[in-house]
Formats: sequence, structure tokens, C-alpha cells
Amino acid sequence: MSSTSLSTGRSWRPSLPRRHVPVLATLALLLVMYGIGVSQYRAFSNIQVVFNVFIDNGFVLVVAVGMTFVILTGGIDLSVGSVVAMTAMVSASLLRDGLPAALVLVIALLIGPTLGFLMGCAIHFFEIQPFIVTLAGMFFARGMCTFISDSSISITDGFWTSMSQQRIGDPAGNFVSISVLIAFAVVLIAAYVLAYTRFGRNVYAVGGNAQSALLMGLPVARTRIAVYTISGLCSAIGGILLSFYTLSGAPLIAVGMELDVIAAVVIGGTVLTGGSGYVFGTVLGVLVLGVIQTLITFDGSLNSWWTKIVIGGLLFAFILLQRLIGIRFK
Amino acid sequence: MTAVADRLRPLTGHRLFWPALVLVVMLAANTVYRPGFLAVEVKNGHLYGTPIDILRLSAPLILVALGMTLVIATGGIDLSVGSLCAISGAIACLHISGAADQNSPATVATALALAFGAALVLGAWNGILVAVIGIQPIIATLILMVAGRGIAQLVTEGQIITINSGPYRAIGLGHFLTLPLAILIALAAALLVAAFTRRTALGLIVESVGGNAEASRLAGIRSRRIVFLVYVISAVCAALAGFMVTANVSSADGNAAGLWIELDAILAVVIGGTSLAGGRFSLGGTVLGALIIQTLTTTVYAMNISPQTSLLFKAVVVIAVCLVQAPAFRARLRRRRGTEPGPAAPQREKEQVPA
Amino acid sequence: MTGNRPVLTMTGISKTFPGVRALHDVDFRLFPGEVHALMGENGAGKSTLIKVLTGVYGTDAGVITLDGEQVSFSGPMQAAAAGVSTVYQEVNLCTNLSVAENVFIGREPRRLGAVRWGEMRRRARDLLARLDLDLDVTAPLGTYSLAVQQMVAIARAIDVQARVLILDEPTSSLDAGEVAQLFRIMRQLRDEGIAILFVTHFLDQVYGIADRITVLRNGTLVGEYRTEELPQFSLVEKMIGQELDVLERLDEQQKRATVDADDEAPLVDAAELGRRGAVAPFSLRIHAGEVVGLAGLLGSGRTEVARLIFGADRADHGQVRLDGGRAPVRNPIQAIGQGVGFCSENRRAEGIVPELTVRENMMLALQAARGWLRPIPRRRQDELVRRYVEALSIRPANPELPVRNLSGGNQQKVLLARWLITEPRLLILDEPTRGIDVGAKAEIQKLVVQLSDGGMAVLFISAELEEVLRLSHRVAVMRDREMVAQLDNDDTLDADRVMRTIASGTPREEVTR
Amino acid sequence: ACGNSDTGGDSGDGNDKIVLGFSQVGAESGWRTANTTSIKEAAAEAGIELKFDDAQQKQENQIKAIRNFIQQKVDVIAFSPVVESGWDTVLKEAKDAKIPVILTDRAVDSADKSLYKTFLGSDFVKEGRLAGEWLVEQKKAAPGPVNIVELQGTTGSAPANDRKKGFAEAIATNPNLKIVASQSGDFTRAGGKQVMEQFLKANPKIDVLFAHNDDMGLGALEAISAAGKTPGKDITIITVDAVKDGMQALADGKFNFIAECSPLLGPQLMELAKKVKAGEEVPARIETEETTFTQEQAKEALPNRKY
Ligand SMILES: Nc1ncnc2c1ncn2[C@@H]1O[C@H](COP(=O)(O)OP(=O)(O)OP(=O)(O)O)[C@@H](O)[C@H]1O
Ligand SMILES: Nc1ncnc2c1ncn2[C@@H]1O[C@H](COP(=O)(O)OP(=O)(O)OP(=O)(O)O)[C@@H](O)[C@H]1O
Ligand SMILES: [Mg+2]
Ligand SMILES: [Mg+2]
Repeated sequence: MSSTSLSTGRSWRPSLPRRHVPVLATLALLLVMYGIGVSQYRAFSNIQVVFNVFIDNGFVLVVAVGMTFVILTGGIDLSVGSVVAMTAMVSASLLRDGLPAALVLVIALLIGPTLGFLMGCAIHFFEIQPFIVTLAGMFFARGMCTFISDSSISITDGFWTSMSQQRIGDPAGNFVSISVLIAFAVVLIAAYVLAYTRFGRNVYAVGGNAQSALLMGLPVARTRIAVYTISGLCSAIGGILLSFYTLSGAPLIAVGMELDVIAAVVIGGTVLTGGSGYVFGTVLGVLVLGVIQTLITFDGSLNSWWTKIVIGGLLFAFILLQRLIGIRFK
Repeated sequence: MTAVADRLRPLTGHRLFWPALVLVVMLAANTVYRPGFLAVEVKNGHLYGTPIDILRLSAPLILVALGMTLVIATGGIDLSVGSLCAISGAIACLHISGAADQNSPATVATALALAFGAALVLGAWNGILVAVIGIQPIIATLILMVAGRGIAQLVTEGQIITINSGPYRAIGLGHFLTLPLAILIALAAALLVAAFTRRTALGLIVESVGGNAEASRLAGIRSRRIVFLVYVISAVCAALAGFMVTANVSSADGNAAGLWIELDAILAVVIGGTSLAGGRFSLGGTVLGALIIQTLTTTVYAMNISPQTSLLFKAVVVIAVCLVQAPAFRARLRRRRGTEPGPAAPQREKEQVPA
Repeated sequence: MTGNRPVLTMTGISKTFPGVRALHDVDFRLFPGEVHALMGENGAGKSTLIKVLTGVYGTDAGVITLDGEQVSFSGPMQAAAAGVSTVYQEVNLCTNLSVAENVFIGREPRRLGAVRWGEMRRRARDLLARLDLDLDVTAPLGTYSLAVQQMVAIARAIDVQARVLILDEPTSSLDAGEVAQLFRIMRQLRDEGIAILFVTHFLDQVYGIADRITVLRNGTLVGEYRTEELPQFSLVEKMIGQELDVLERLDEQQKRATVDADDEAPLVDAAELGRRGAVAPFSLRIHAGEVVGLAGLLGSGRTEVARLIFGADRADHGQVRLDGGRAPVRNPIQAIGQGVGFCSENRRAEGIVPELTVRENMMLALQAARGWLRPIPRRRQDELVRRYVEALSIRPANPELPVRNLSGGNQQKVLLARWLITEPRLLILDEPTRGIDVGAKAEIQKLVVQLSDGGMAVLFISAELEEVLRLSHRVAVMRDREMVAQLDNDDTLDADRVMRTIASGTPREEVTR
Repeated sequence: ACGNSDTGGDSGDGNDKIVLGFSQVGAESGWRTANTTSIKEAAAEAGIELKFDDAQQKQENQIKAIRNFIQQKVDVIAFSPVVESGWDTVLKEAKDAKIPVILTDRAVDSADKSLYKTFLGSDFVKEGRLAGEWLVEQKKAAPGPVNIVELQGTTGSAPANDRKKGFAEAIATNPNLKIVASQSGDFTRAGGKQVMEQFLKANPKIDVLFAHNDDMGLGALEAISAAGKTPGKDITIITVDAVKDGMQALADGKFNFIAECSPLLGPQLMELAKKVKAGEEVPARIETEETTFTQEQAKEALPNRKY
């Protein structure tokens, strides 16, 4: 019996590629969660609810994509929430000062990557832990927000307003915002970069084992600095989307967003130590958090503390199931 | 100049030298700004002054950071400590506020026991999620970070529970031998943890698990137990910190108590020289790190830096602290100043090294 | 080859690590179209010289020229760009990436900037076929054994159009067939005019392929010799720095008589032990004082057998018992508790804890067995550590150094010491002599003999068949993840017969016991 | 958690029970919790079905909640904006869905006033001004300079900005009144205490403390006592809010003056909700009935203080 059972041993690998199991499990669980929503609350089945999840999380998605790059290399970027706020704040204040929209966009989109680049350099060349560098970056960006203004600034610029209020939708009245399209574009580009470019593969290699990557002759320095720059860029884009979304810059917006984003990335199956994960997983992670939030709002009977407890509980249930499915398929 | 540098080598080579230097520089800067900064006087039979405040206020952070150090040494992270502070403080204050005699030591003891019990349960919960179920630590503890705030507010029903209990208050504000009790408790805890890890083999085993989990498993280490244990220790430390935070203001605020302390604690651990990747840890470094953070906060107030710019100030200081500490940065500086031969001038060197 | 100019010269290279002088005024030349062996004991500075050359480390002093021009690489990337292709000691690949990617990352075939996955896989398959490997190139590298990973690393290096190829102990866990394959390719490359720098501790490999030899001792240059002008024994003398009759002693070693223990109860009794996808169920008994060797080709499942017996992997078939009676072994903790030690072949991933010191690494298993509440007194630690640092000649002999700063061979010795300290009843050694120099290897072999004479059972795995035959009382032969035979190591058994068994698969009847 | 399911979906027509979607800032203080409680109780009393959402101090969450209320087709949406700006887009969606919006507690600075029906709440600037005016009145006879320290709320938050502004405006009338130090105590007791400790050490002579809420003031009390000074005597303490603990301190003579900021706007909100639902005209701005307390007034008011 032994030898026969073993002759098939070489192909014992399940036909489903094992590395896709976590993402597929997450997708399945997400659908289950959506199903629960639909069965419990009638208006939940409305397609606009799904669209709203995207509209409301478009900027989170973009930031999470940037974070995925960083986490894939085994790093972490705590500055994202503050950079988002800073970008929105800078845009709002420049627009208030009457600068043309195009110029403001360029400036706003430059600040984030520049900060990211500097942080990347500090992390790589001075070998300081990413946590601490990006925490300083977080302080800095948030400090810039309150430095610019300690109260929120409205945006009345025509371009911003039209980006904000443009609805792209079907005759039935369902719609998405332009931000959602931008977010999708970012996701697709990022997925392509990670899967099909040399740089993308280097990101995985550095996350797998930076020392080995170095000895394999890969540009570790460039890759490391680049991911923080990309994260900065994504945060900047996220900041612009947020300023479309709220048509304002507020010093305290997006506080604690970094944790949500990291959570989304990790829930999406990316391992915090780096080297494995997909952008698509990150999309799912963001959706999971978005749907949980939607479920809570639809329920509408929870008081403030039960809200938190239920969010934690749903998160727990989700992660537990995800983990158990993962183990089963191993 | 090199001679001096050489004589100082054993000192500068010490792990704790750079964090300690940073602390000293910060205190010195404050003293320059306000000469009275370091002044300590005796008031009502105990010491009074800014340094004492710093010590007292850093006590909860030291406690949380101690537990965090062990967690981080195993390669994990514990985001739930802030919520645990709030929960334990809330439970203790709730019990005391409901008691007939708030000043009775028995009441306070029961309150502490209840809160400790809760912390143990919640720490075990974290431990099970990480060690048994195998969820990534950051997510596993995020669950309790979110839900824990809710639990704390559930306990306080969203209100601030004010108490009036002398013995409980002493945890945060009492004095012993003219020194604040809080810092003594924190130091005792630090010594206890140090003894617990360095007098036993726990420290070695924690470092081994964090340094190479698979190798540790094959060496026969029960890494699950160890990982479980560190989360419980972290929770207990957080609970103790929670008592201090609430006793300090004689009230439990489910929302604000221990808010963002997890970030400060992680920062303290990292400044203290423990790597977030796990492995070697330094309790002394952590204590110094916590003192640095509290000094920084106090500096902002003492120098009356406007709240609008205080975060910028903090950013600059944190980055400076990291740079001074980073050996790579110092090496670069030295190379630039030319005290160390660079690869640029190898020939000349060769002549100095006769075969 | 002597007529032309060297493609690479290193002159007056010095490199000091805090507290350790790794290289001192070393010169080295490499000519096109030669295979040049770099020899030396563990910690002599071979790997450091290579890392200095490729810019992983900066030098303290010295000049490197490539094609007559002075160079100073900032890192492997630049070195590779200049035509220096390197396989470093230990496998330095990314286990999370697929096999194909590990071969090609950094120079993936692309169209319009996009990686062509299909093309890459095809080329990886072709390249690996040249090395006689048939792997699923889409599988993560980590699913393969260390030896396979080593082959992949070699494949990566030889694919490059390089002028200089550096191989730092590439053969340390390869079996004879694989080595022959590698040598064939090395000769081919040499004939194309490529200069090859080759590090190994196998003397016969050196004499099999090298044209010239440079010997390092203690970080200093001993000399550069033509292979044919340097007899084996004087090479060893030059490496060790004193006259030694190790080699002779080794050759003289007698065949080991079979332990006469048929009637005795076995110490280890693995009954129909197996794991789907890893090894077919096998039965193996080991008696106290017996050395059982495991022979087989790369990937034949030797490591898997060892891991199952140790409980490192969960068996889904059968069980192992020690001493008959007690509960079966299910995990490493139980195994260690019952007196089993397991020295893994993959010392970097499964062996050392790099941050910890030599002392701490050595004490780990013993401490784990005692539990964390009962620390080993420092005096006892120091004593044990001193004993094994001496016995295994670990260098530098400073037990407070982080183990990651030790050379590869010395790390291996530290691991060995870790298990010897626990005084196990069964010691499983998976490639214990991997990357260990001749002198130390002889010491370790002697140790195995001593220990088994003293009553310890040993399961000995090595890619070097001679070594297995020299030490074992009995040889279990693995083929295709199946234990096909267990042969008594009597006068009739020789390498040839084992190879034949491996190749043909002896019918089950012939299996002894 | 997912118990009472479908009820919210099909309101509006046929069903005469009004459905009110309310998005609260969070539960960051006792004041806020009292606010929430008041609204919940009032809704139950008025027979209005309340869909409650807690935004946990995040504007993003509030926008999400409003979008979801629109999806659920509630009859009226009410919310306490986390920040003043950034509501136009989502409010426009509500308007398009013909759902009236009521702002509570904080205003929004939208140019398009048609986006919401009315604002119900307090005027933070006025609170600061009341506090300042009281102080000016008290110190008008002061011979020399009066040193004031200020404990601000969370940097960047509306109440902090407005109370600071109102207070500064009011005391500008008397050049003797000078703010010597101003720091953020994050609206918490611990923050107030920690900052006050440093104020006391850095400034030898502090005459007045103005805290942006009671909690920070209560925290500061401890620091003042520890420094060997008597709160309410050596240092005049002015705060805002008038929660129960604050009133107690005022009655005990530790505080000197509180400008009230009442959280109890539930009944008024329900009334408004009914009116806008019925299509009645309502005033564009309704301020909650608020007062100020001196020590004597506090002693009277304390016994029937609910929160
Ligand atoms: N990163 C490092 N830090 C400190 N010391 C080091 C470091 N790397 C190597 N050494 C020391 O330098 C010396 C030379 O080591 P090296 O790795 O070059 O030896 P080797 O000849 O390759 O030995 P082996 O045959 O065991 O691989 C050793 O004494 C080692 O301890
Ligand atoms: N030619 C091959 N094709 C596919 N898988 C292989 C091949 N060779 C080795 N493997 C992998 O090697 C592993 C089994 O090898 P194991 O480590 O037990 O071998 P071994 O006999 O110890 O050989 P070595 O350690 O020398 O590689 C399996 O996980 C298998 O995936
Ligand atoms: Mg070497
Ligand atoms: Mg093997």
C-alpha cells in the first residue's frame, strides 16, 4: 500500500495553487458577509450600497495599495494617514490662496513622494527601523497640518467641486464618483507593476530576504527607497481623493487611518514580515472593513461602545474563519 | 582627539550610551531654556519639581513598554495595551465607586484583583489568538484594541467615573521615601521583569524564539507557551499602568485612558534599541526610551511650544534621536570627517601595514 | 594559461571586523580559463575575501583590479554588472519566490518592460535540465530541500555571461552525481575562457577540477600553487599550518563491524513511519551504540526520514518509539525529552539563532529541555562551552561573539555542540560535515565513532557516500522518497554496491532486517 | 447585533413612524455621552425611530453613515459634524434624495445654505466670550497685570478653536489681562493635569486658568493643590460645559465660573425632526438654552443636575 500511495506523492500538491488560497478564502468570506447584510437589511441589496462602499473607501484603497508595497518589502509606513491629511490641507490652503488647480495638484502630488523618499533614504542608508522613521514622518505631516491651519479649510475651486460631485452612473440612479475610477486605475497599475515589472519582483525579493536579495545583485537600496516613495505618492493621491471627497482640508482628518490601512493590507493576506501578498488581497481587505462599517450603520441600534465591540467581534470572526480555511487547505 | 575617543570607546560602545546621551542632552537643553527646570524642592514632605513629574508621569509608559519589550522580542506586537489600560482602570474604579467605603484597603484590593483578573483573561485571549490560532500579532491585538475601548466604555457607560479613594489614589500620586510611588512601582516592575527574564532562562528563550522561531522549535523550545506568556505579561503590565493612569486623576475615562499609549510604548522600545523584528531585547533601553518620550512631552509644555507646532518639534527630535543612535549614521559622519580610512585611499594604508 | 594576463588581481587585501582580523595583506590572482581553488580551514577568510571582492564588505586596505583596471564595487549588483557572477556560501536565494524567478530575477526576459513569465519558466526549465534537475519551476523555492536550492543558486550563476565565476562551497551538500554534473559545466565554462574561483573542503574535488590552488590560513596568504605540484598531504599541512596525519588516519579507518544486537531491544523503533508527499512508510530500528547511515540521491527523502523520526514533521502513518515502552514521539519536545538530538542540514533557517552568542546557541537545546525556570548556572555553561569550543576547535574561540559573525563551518560546529551538550541517546546528524574543513571533519568523524562506542545511537546522513560507509554499521538506502534497502556494512558493502542499490532499487527481499 | 432588521428600509410612505438617522461624533467625553443619551431618550419618548451611528471621531465615517442613511431612505438625517467643512457633496446627495438634514451641536461652513434645514446647538465662540466677559468683569479693578493660562482642547477641533477665539476677543478689552501660556490638554483630565503641572513650574505667578472644558479643569485642580496653592482662591478657574463633576467643583468653591454648554438637545431635536418631516418652516439657527454658573448658582443647580 505504501508504494502505490506514494507513486502519486510527487503530485500531491492540490490543483488549487496554495498561494491563492488565502485570497480566495477572503473573497468567499467577504461574499458571505455581504450575503448576511442582504438577508438582514432590505436596502442592503441595493446595488448603490456596494458602490457606496467603493465611493467611501476609494482613498483608503489607494493608500492601502501604497502600503502593500511597503509591507511586501517587510517594512511599515505609519505616516500615511498624516500625509493624506497634509496633502488635503496643502491643497485646500493653496486653493484658498488662489493658485490654479493644476499647479496645486502638481504641488500636492509632489509633497507626499518627497517625504516618502526622504524616509526611505533614512531607513535604508542609516539603517533606522521603518517604524520609528515613519512615526517621525507621521508627526511631521500631522504637525504640518496644524501648522498650516488649526481649523478646516473649505475648497470652492471649480475643478475640485466638479470632481467631487460628478456622478458616473446608470439611468437607475446608481453611480460612482470619479475617485472610484482613479482608485481602480491605481489598483490596476499597482497590480501590473508588482506582477510584471522587474521592480515589482524586486519588491517581493527584498521582502523575502533582503540580505539574499543584496547578494543576488538586486538593487535593494533603490527598491527600498522606491516603495516608501510610492507609498508617499499613493498617500498623496489618497489625500487628493479625500479632498475631492470632503471638499476641504481638515487638520484632524484621517487620524488613525494608518492602522485601518495596515489592517486592510494584512486582512488581505499580505504577511507583515514581507515577501508574500497581492494587491487584489488588499482590495478585499479594504472592502471587508468597508462592509463591516456599512453593516454597523445599517443596523443603527448600537450605541457607541457596542459599535466598537461589534466591529472587533466581526473582525475576529472574519480573521478566525480566514485562518481556519487557510489551515484546512494546507 | 583620537586618544580621547579611544579612551571613551568602552563607554560609547555600550548599548545604552546613546539613548542616555540623548536624555541628558534633552534635560540640558531644557535647563538652558529655563534654569529652574531641574530644580527639586521638598514640599509637604516629598520631592517636588519637574524631574519628579517626569519620573511620575513616565511610570505608566515604562510599565506598558516593559511588557511590550517582551512581546516585540518574540517578534510580535501588542496594539491592545491602551485599551487594556482603560479596561483595567475602569473596572477598578467602577468597583471602588460602588463600594460603601472607598477608602477601605479591602475594597481597593478587591478592585485591583478584579481588574487584574480581567487583564489576565484578555492577555490570554491575545496569547491564544497569536500562539494557538496563529493570527498575525498586529491583527490579533488590533481586535482587542478596537473592541477593548468599547468594553472600557461599556464598563463606565461612557461616563467618567470619579472616585475618592485614598489608597487607590496612592498608586498614582502617593509617595514613599519622598519619591513618587508610581515610579517606584514601575522600577520594581522593571527589576522584577529583569529578574524574571535574566535570572531565569526566559530572556534567552524569548530572544531565541524572536531570533529564529523554527530553529527554536527544533531545539525543543515550547515557543507557543512562551509567546502566550509574553502577551499575558504585557496585559498585566498594561493593567498596572491603567491603575496609575486612573489613580493619577482619580477617575476612569474609558475613552481617553491610555489612548495611543501603544504607539508611545513601541516607540520607547525601539528607541531603547530593541528591534521590531524580534530577537535581542534591552529592558534598560526601554526604560530609558520611556523616559526620553516623557521628557519630550514635558519639554513641549515646559518650553510652551505652541500646540500647532509641537508635533513638528516632536518629529524633529525623534528623527534626531534615531540618527544619533544609528551606528550607520555615525559611521557615515565619521567617514565624512575622515577619522576613519575610507576605501578611497587604500594605497597609503598599505604602506602603514608592513607584512 | 599562464602566458596571458590575469583577469582579476587582489593585492594587499586587509579586512578587520570588530575584534577579528579576517584578512591580512592577502594577494590573489585569477586567470581566464582556469579553475582556481581557494582553500583554507574554517574561518580562514575565504568567504570574506570573496565578499570583499564583490563589494559586500568594504576593504580596510588593498587594491582590486579587473582586466587591469582598478575597481571598487559598491555591491554585488555592480560586481555582476562588471561580469563577476557569484554563488555565495549558504544559499542566498529568496525562498518565497518561485524557482524560475530565483534563477532569473534581476535579468528576467522582458518585452516592453513586462516580465515574460512563460519565457522565463521555459528558460529556467531548460537551464535546470542542464544540471539534470527536473523541478516544478513555478513552485516556491522554499518547498525544495537545501541541496536543490544550492543547485538553483548554481544555475542562476552559470546563466550569466560572466568573465569571472565565483563559487563559494557550492558542493557542500551535493551528492556525487550532482557534483559530476557541476564539474562538467565548470569545465565547459573554463574552456570558454571564463575564470572560475572555487571554494570547497573536499580535497578530491579540488584535485578533480582545479588548475591552481591558493591557500589561506588565519586570514593570511600561505601561497599560490599549481595543483599538480602540490600533493594532498602538503596541501593539508599548509592549510592547518602543522604536520598532521589526519588524512592517513582517515584512510586507514577500518570497516565498522556490525553491532551484534539482534536480540537486544532496539533503542529506536520506527514502525511504518511515513508522511504523505514526503516519505513512504518505512520501518527502521536503531540500537544503542549503532550508527545507521542514510544513503540516497539529492531529494531522495533522507532529510524527511530524519525529520519524521525527530517529530519535526507530523507523521501521518505509523509511529516512532524509544525504548519500546514509552509514548510515541510526536514533536521535537517529546523527542528531546526522550534523548533525541537533531542537527538540521539547513543551519541558517533551522539551526542557528543569528543574534545570540555562540554560548547561548550552544546552550539552547539543553536549556529548552530543562525548561526556562531552571537556568543553567553560568559556571556550568562556561565549562561546557569551553570544552566544546576546544573539542571542535571553534574559531574565534570567543563564546560571547554573536554566532552570525562566525564563518559557515564554525557555525556548523556550534550546532553540533548544541546537541552534544544534551548528551542524547540518539543523535540525528543531517549533513553534519557540511562546509567543515578536513581537519574538523576528521575530528567530527572520530567523535561519532567515540560516541557510538560509548553507547550513543547515531543516524548519520551525508551526501558523501564514503563518509557514510566509513562510519555506519548499517546503511539504509533511499530512493524516490522510499526506503528501498537496509544493508549491513560488512566487507561486501562498498560505494559501488550502494550506488547500484540506489540506481536499480534492490528487490525488497534483499533488505536485511 | 443584527437583530431588528428590516424596519428601517420601508419607512417614509404608509408607515407614519418617523425614522431619524443620527450620526454622532463619538463617545469621546462624558458630555458627548450625555448628548447621546438625551437624543435616544427623547426619540423613544417622541415615538421616533432612531438609527444611531457612532462615527468614532472620524469625518469619513460620518459621511459613510449619511450615505447609508440615504440608502435606507430615512425620513430625516441629523448629525453633529466632526469638523465644519467638507459636507457639500454628501449633503447634496441627501438633498437630491429629498431627505431633510438637521445639524446639531456644531455648524458647517457650507456656502449653500439650502443643503440643510436648520442648525441646533451651542455657539462655542459665545461660550468662550461669556467666560472672557465674566473675567473682565471680575478683574476690572485689578491693579497690575493678570496672568492667564489656557488649557486648550484637542488641537484643530472646532470647540477648541472657537472657545479660544471667543475668550481672546472678550479679554482684549482689558490690556491687563494677558494669556501667558496656552497648551493643548486634549480635553482630558490627565492632559489638563500634566500641562498644568508644567504651567505652574514655568510661571511663578498664575492668576487665572481658563480651561476649554470641565475635565481639563478638574485635572488641573490636582496639579494646583500639589503645588501648594488653593484652587478657586489663589488661582481663579473658569471652565466650559458644566457637567456634574464640574458643577460639584464649582459648588465646592474650587472652580469660579462655568459657561454652560448643554448636551440636552434631544427634545428640541425631535420636535424639529417632526416639523421638517411635516414640511413646516423652521428657523435656520436655533441655539440651545444655555446659561452660565457662578459658585452660588451652582449650589442651587447641583441637586437636579442629571449628567
Ligand atoms: N560579519 C562578520 N562580523 C565579524 N566577524 C566576521 C564576520 N564575517 C566573518 N567574520 C570572521 O572572519 C573570519 C573569516 O571568516 P570567513 O567566513 O571568511 O571564513 P571562511 O574561510 O569562509 O570559513 P568557512 O570555511 O567556515 O566558510 C572568521 O573568523 C569569522 O568569524
Ligand atoms: N528532483 C526533484 N524534483 C522534485 N522535488 C525534489 C527533487 N529533488 C528534491 N526535491 C524536494 O526535496 C525534498 C525531499 O528531499 P529531502 O530534503 O528529504 O532530500 P534529501 O534526501 O535529504 O536530499 P538532500 O538533502 O540532499 O536534498 C522534497 O520536499 C522535494 O520537494
Ligand atoms: Mg566560508
Ligand atoms: Mg537532506
